[in-house]
Amino acid sequence: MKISKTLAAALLLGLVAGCDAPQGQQSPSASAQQAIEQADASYQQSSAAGHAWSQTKVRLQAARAAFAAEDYDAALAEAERARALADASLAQAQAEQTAWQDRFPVARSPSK
Amino acid sequence: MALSRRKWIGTMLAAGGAALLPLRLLANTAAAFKAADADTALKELFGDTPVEESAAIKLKIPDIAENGAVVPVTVSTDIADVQAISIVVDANPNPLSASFTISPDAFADVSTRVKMGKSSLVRVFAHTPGKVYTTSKEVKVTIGGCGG
Amino acid sequence: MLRTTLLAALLAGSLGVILAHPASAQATADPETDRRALREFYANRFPQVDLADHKDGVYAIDAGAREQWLEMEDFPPYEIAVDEGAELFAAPFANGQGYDHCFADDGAVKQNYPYFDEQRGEVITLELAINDCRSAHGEAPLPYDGQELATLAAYMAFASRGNPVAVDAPASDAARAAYAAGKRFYSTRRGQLNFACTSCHIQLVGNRLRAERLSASLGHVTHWPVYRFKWEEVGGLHKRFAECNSQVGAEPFPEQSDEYRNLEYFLSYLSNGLELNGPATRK
Amino acid sequence: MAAKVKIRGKVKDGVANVKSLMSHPMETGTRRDPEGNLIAAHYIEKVTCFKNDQEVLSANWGASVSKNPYFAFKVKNSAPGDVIRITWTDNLGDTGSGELVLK
Repeated sequence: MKISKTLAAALLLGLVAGCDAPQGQQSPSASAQQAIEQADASYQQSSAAGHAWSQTKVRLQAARAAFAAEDYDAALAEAERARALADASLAQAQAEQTAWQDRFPVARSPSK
Repeated sequence: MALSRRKWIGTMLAAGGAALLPLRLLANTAAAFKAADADTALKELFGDTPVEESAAIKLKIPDIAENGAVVPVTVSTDIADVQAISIVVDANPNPLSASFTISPDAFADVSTRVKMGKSSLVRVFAHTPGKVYTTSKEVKVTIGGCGG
Repeated sequence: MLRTTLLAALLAGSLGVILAHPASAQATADPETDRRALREFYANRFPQVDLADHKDGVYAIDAGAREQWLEMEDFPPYEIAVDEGAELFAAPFANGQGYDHCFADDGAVKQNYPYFDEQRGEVITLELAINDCRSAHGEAPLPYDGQELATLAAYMAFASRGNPVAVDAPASDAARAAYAAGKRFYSTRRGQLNFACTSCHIQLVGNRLRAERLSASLGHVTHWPVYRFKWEEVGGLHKRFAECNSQVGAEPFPEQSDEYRNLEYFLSYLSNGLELNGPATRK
Repeated sequence: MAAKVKIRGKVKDGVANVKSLMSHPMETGTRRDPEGNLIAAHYIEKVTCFKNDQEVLSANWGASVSKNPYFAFKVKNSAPGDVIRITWTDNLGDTGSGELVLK
């Protein structure tokens, strides 16, 4: 069923977003910077698909504000949140490519 | 251009002329409108005049208001010698909403629309020379987040 | 962080199951088939409501709300906007001509909007046509989210009252594509809450979302612009589209964007035959 | 220029049924603009209704009367040709008025 595919995709993307944050080597500021860029790229994609979510932008802005205030842990956390939202909205855009077709009523009586 | 208030009053007096009625029933209107609780507002309005529940006052207002910003209210009564009608929304920051002064040439029958910040008891009062009559209704206000 | 995502996804999934509709793919149906299907759907869903009464929107299906609405319509606050709009409509441009050079019947033309302009290859709404008229006469266009345009549209809606919606069927591939884009937009889930327009106005129509009764798609276009008590002024259909998008957590599109004009084209065709009764009050 | 009051009315059996609508923001003084600044209170304080220049009804209002206020009332001993006039003044000294010849 399409619904469960959406769910799986959203979950998977969520997990990926959570796990691929760079570990160890980078400075906190570089990690945060990279996370913001990745989140923004995903957000831009969702926006181009007409599926941007309001909260994604809110989180991105929070990440940038935290970065500007040199609170890199908070910036990273907000950026990851933004990325997860953007990825989920992209999954929605993907699933809706065909799923929308089932939602409008179809005439039951034979046409006249 | 807007008239200054003094000029305005002058115009009103000229227009009303000798016909201005001795409608000085409401004791202290300005203070009543400023009152932050219903009891204070009523005291300012009616002083010590006794207040009595009456089924002869009709209050038409929805049980559930479609929108708190615009709640239609109609108050009417057949009680003799009604010289003023007041509308009080208990839970509003300033509970007194409106006071109408009614001459012998008008019926005690007025309609308006009031704001309600939240669900509240709405009380209306009909003022006669010796006594104030009242009735009330609980009105629920839903939060109009969607709709349309 | 992950937990929020998971929760959102689960919620979206479970809602999807509830809302799933046992209809088959309808991507390519022609507009008249869609219109017939929609009317049949609401006739079955609300057997006690005459289809023509859907012009009143949600007040066709909610008796309690209807009573207060009628009371408001007795002397509605949009009458001020209609008066102001009539003055704006009658006021000549700098070149001495006026809106009546662009719009026949003193502006009673709303029933024919929107239409698909084959030359320009896009949907022309009444608001777009008003600005085209201004440009043609050397006047600056009005902002789409401003009061002047909404006020003019309020007057024209009032002048058009009682006329049945008469939107032309798409006559070219480009026009059919615009209609199809509108239908797709209407049926596509958007936003963090994962709702399509159809979720509320078809699958859940007549139910309550919090305290609000969900209205039918049929009649969604008949009464605009609307004096919405939440806005405390008159506003157009696209302002409401943007609000619906925002309410499900989606970023809205600009008023008069391609997306919203195509959507209006689709929705208006579906309401063909219903009487215009704008402007109207809404909560 | 004073703001206009829209008035509608009909006489039936000697009773004038009058309805009016005033264009006014009725700001409570407790709302904030998008920048977070308080919007100053601005509301109609007093409405006076006349029949043929004789005062028949008046209203004192607070800011909790709805925006673009509606006011309906009934006047005794009325006949077609009588002139109903409604005037208002607000807390900033602005005024409005309207007139209707009853039919």
